[in-house]
Order: sequence, then C-alpha cells, then structure tokens
Amino acid sequence: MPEPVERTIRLSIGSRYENIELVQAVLDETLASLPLDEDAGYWMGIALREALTNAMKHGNGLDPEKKVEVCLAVDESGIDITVEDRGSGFDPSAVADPLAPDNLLKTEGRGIFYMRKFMDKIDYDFGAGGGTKVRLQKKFGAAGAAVEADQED
Amino acid sequence: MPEPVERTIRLSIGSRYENIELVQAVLDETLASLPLDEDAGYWMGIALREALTNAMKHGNGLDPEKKVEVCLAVDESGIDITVEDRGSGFDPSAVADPLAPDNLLKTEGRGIFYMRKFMDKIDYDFGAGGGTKVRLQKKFGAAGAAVEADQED
Amino acid sequence: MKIDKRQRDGATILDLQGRITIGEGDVALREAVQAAVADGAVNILLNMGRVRSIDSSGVGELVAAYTTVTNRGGKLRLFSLPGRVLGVLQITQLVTVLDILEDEDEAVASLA
Amino acid sequence: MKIDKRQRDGATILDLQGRITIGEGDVALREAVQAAVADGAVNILLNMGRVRSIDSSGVGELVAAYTTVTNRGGKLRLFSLPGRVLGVLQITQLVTVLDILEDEDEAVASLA
Ligand SMILES: Nc1ncnc2c1ncn2[C@@H]1O[C@H](COP(=O)(O)OP(=O)(O)O)[C@@H](O)[C@H]1O
Ligand SMILES: Nc1ncnc2c1ncn2[C@@H]1O[C@H](COP(=O)(O)OP(=O)(O)O)[C@@H](O)[C@H]1O
Repeated sequence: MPEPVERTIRLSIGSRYENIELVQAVLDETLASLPLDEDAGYWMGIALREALTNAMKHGNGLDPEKKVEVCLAVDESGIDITVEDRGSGFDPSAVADPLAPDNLLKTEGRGIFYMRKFMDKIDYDFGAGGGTKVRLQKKFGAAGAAVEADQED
Repeated sequence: MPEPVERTIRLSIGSRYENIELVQAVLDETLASLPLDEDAGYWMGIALREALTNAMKHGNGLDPEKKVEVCLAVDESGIDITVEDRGSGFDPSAVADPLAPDNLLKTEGRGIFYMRKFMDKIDYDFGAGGGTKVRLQKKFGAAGAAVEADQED
Repeated sequence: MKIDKRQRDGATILDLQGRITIGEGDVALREAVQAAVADGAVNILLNMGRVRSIDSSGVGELVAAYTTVTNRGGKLRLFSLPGRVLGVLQITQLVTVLDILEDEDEAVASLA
Repeated sequence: MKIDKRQRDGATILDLQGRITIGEGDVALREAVQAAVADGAVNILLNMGRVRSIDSSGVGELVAAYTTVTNRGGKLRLFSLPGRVLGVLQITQLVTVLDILEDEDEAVASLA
C-alpha cells in the first residue's frame, strides 16, 4: 500500500523500568517500515529510553501508579516524540555539564546530554499543573548527532 | 525485582492495519515477563487482532485519522483488554453464526467468533456518544478455549 | 508474505511463507491464486508449512480460494498445516470443508 | 544480562552479555564487580564483546566499577567494545578516562 507513512501513537505506562521495553517495542515496530539504517533507530531508542527513565525516576519517583504519557509521531521525514510525567519539574539550565572535568567520573548526569546528542533538538515544557514534558525531534537522514565509532586513540 | 506483575498500558493508534503490529508488539512484550506458554499468548494475540481489525474497519471505516483506543491490563492472574472505536456501533446479537451450514463457506464473519473462542469472555459496550468498546478477558492457566491441533480425521 | 509457485505432476503448488493476516498476506494470497488460475492452473496445492499465523481475514481468503478453484472444476488442497493454523480452521469447522492433507506427497497423490 | 566470571593470568575477566540498561544490566554489573572485589580480585577486565546496548545508567555503572577498582589499587579495563557501546562512551569523553583495549589478548597484556 503506497500510502504516506504518517503515524501518531500514544502510550500511557506506569512508572516501572520494565515498561521502557514496551515503548522500545513500539518504536522498533514503527521504524521498521521506514528505510532507516538500523543505527539511526538505535540512537533514537537510546534517547527515548533516557527520557522515559527521567520521567519515571525523577518525575514520578518510580511510583508504578503514576503514568508516563508518550506520544510518537513519525512520518517519512522524521520523528517527534513527547514524554510527559507528573513530577514537579526542574530547571534544565541548572543541570551540570557531564563533560566538565569534575563531572567526568560522576556516576550520573549523562541522560539529558545523550538525548541532545542523539536527537536534533530537545525541548522542555513545564505545564502550569506541574509535570515535565520533554519533546525530542529528529529528521531522518539529517546528519544530526552522528556517532562515529572509531576505535579510540 | 520481585514486585507484583501488574501493568496497565494504553495505546492510541490510527486506523491502519499496520498499526495492529504495534499493539501486537506491546502485547508480546507484556506477556514476555509472565510464565505463560507461547501458544496461550499466541491465541490472545489473534483475538486482539480481530478486535483491532473490527474497530478499524467496521468502526472507523479505515480512516487513518480516526483513532482506536486500546487498554491492556495484565497481572499474574490474567489479561483484560479493551478496544474502542469511533464508529456507530452494531447489534452483536444479530451477527450470523459462522458455523451455520450456509455460512461455512462465507469469506467473512469469523472475527467475533474467534474472539469468543480464544478468550474467556468478551463484552460489547456502546457508549451514548457512539462508538464500540469491546472488552476481552482471559484468566491465565484457565482451560478456556483450548485449541487442540490434532490432525483432522 | 512470500509466495513461490512451482509445478509438480500437473498440479500448481504455492509455497506460502509468513503471515496470512489482514492487510498483508491476505491480499497476497488472493492475488497469487488468481494469477495461477489466470495462467491456466486447475488444481492448486497450498503448502502451509511455513505459515506463521493466520487470522479471520486469512481464513476468508482460503475459503475464497477454495471457491474460486472449485467453481472452475479444479481442486484446492492444503498440506503441512502448523498446529496454530490447523487450530484456527478446526474451530470454525473448516477442516470438514477444505481438503487438508498431511504433506506434499499425500497432497499430490490425492489428485491422482 | 548474563555475566560469567573467569580468571586469566591473574586477572578476573567478566564476560558480559546483553544490555547494560536501567533496571536490568546496571544492577547486575554492579553486583558482579562488587562480588569479584569481595573475592579478592584486584585487576578486572570487562569483556564488552556481547553487550548489545548501554544507556546512561549503564555508563554510570562502568564509571562506578572503574572507581571502585581503582580506589583499591587495582585496574579496571574494557575490551572488545561494539561500535554502539564505544560511541556512547566517546560522546561523554569517557574513552579518555576508562582504559579501553582492542581485544582480550591486548587487555591481558596491558596488565603485565
Ligand atoms: N523529568 C524530570 N523531572 C524532574 N527532574 C528531572 C527530570 N529529568 C531530569 N531531571 C533532573 O535533571 C538531572 C539530570 O538528568 P540526566 O541528565 O538525565 O541525568 P541523571 O538522570 O543521571 O541524573 C536529574 O538528576 C534530575 O535532577
Ligand atoms: N467495532 C465494530 N463496529 C461496527 N460493526 C462491527 C464492529 N465489530 C463487528 N461489527 C459487525 O459485526 C460483523 C461481524 O464481525 P466479525 O465476526 O468480526 O466478522 P467480519 O469482520 O469478518 O465481518 C461485521 O461484519 C460488522 O457488521
């Protein structure tokens, strides 16, 4: 069927890490019909997982009753994801730089950084009613944050 | 993590048959963590696919803009699925029996029958605002509609 | 779904592989049977050995294929059905109507 | 994640298999490294060859393992990194901090 590939899928999941796999399964299935190389989908998946992790952990405090709302909108040109929690928000500009020498050996603080690297654009939106909504966008085929896996030197 | 396995996942998808695979992927991933035999999950998947097909085709007239709302609730004891469309409903009691001799060679009319066979219970609910909501329930481990694949005689 | 066509002892065998489900294998199956009939096939054998899944839509297409072929005086037979496919046909009592054979040799022999 | 432990030339090698991601492999990795250290391991080599995926949580655990082992005067080294795993470490400039070797022989030799 040569219809345009354009899909919007919404998912609502409880705040348990196992549920990340459900969203990953939907992403994989959604991308499967597109002529994307596997690596591109892989990196988007990592970014999405980081967003889900933060929503579940920092936003919803891992309360399985508290839902994370996910929206995946995909067409031939790219992907537009939002992940929303019911937490009390935070100040993204205050997040420490994981590349600062003092932070390099910290065990945390790389999630948002990876999201930015693996997507073209990420935006935070804090509703009046509380909660954090992060939007992740990426054009397919765009160079974006290509990851070069050269052997280290 | 020995927490109780109890999950409710909501999905909202456009009325395109490809989207059935997304829901199937979520079902598979949800059941993967349970000690269910593969066949049991397979038959539930077929019932779910029939419900989605009907919602997309008969309910939403395959309009990709019209959404089907799916809710999967799973715990150790069983699964409870609802599939809701925006159609104008129908009379389930008026649906022809696919086993009637005159219907045996019809090319349609087996979907609801399969749902009933593969689940313990299915119920229809027609909201005041229109639309059809079908609820599919099955206890795990219950004999239910076991399918015996003996060779034919 | 992938469908390969071959001939054996005057019968047309369609080797089906994948899912016969709505929007996917159902259409492919219909087109393959219609094309075989248009090519002059009279007796058609469907090799179901590699059919992973079938839904009511796929079952509908099997019935349609059966009717198409039978109405033209030919025979449509199925062989090597996986348990899950057979189960779906049994429940709707189609095993009593469709001709189902154990394996390819039996299916070919049944036409002799 | 599956983790097997073995010894070679005085080093403890942990063969990791699967995903080092939140709620799953991250905890397993931490426990395996802690158990090895408790068993007296000084130098630990992590065989990453069969790590399919890693997220920031898994990266955090690698850093934690590095710190744990280094603080006790030992060495923690990684070898056989798949491109995707290496990519994630490069982006956060951890390749400059963690000791990453091409393969097992090189990793073992690096401890000599
Ligand atoms: N959805 C969220 N709700 C509240 N706080 C958040 C959220 N996402 C991120 N944060 C804050 O931003 C910080 C940095 O997040 P991140 O870069 O993902 O690293 P990490 O999660 O490892 O701390 C977190 O420690 C947390 O304080
Ligand atoms: N969600 C729905 N909305 C409207 N009509 C429906 C719906 N589901 C089923 N029906 C009606 O019930 C009939 C029988 O459905 P089913 O047993 O699934 O067989 P089939 O879909 O092959 O016709 C359909 O033909 C349709 O008229």
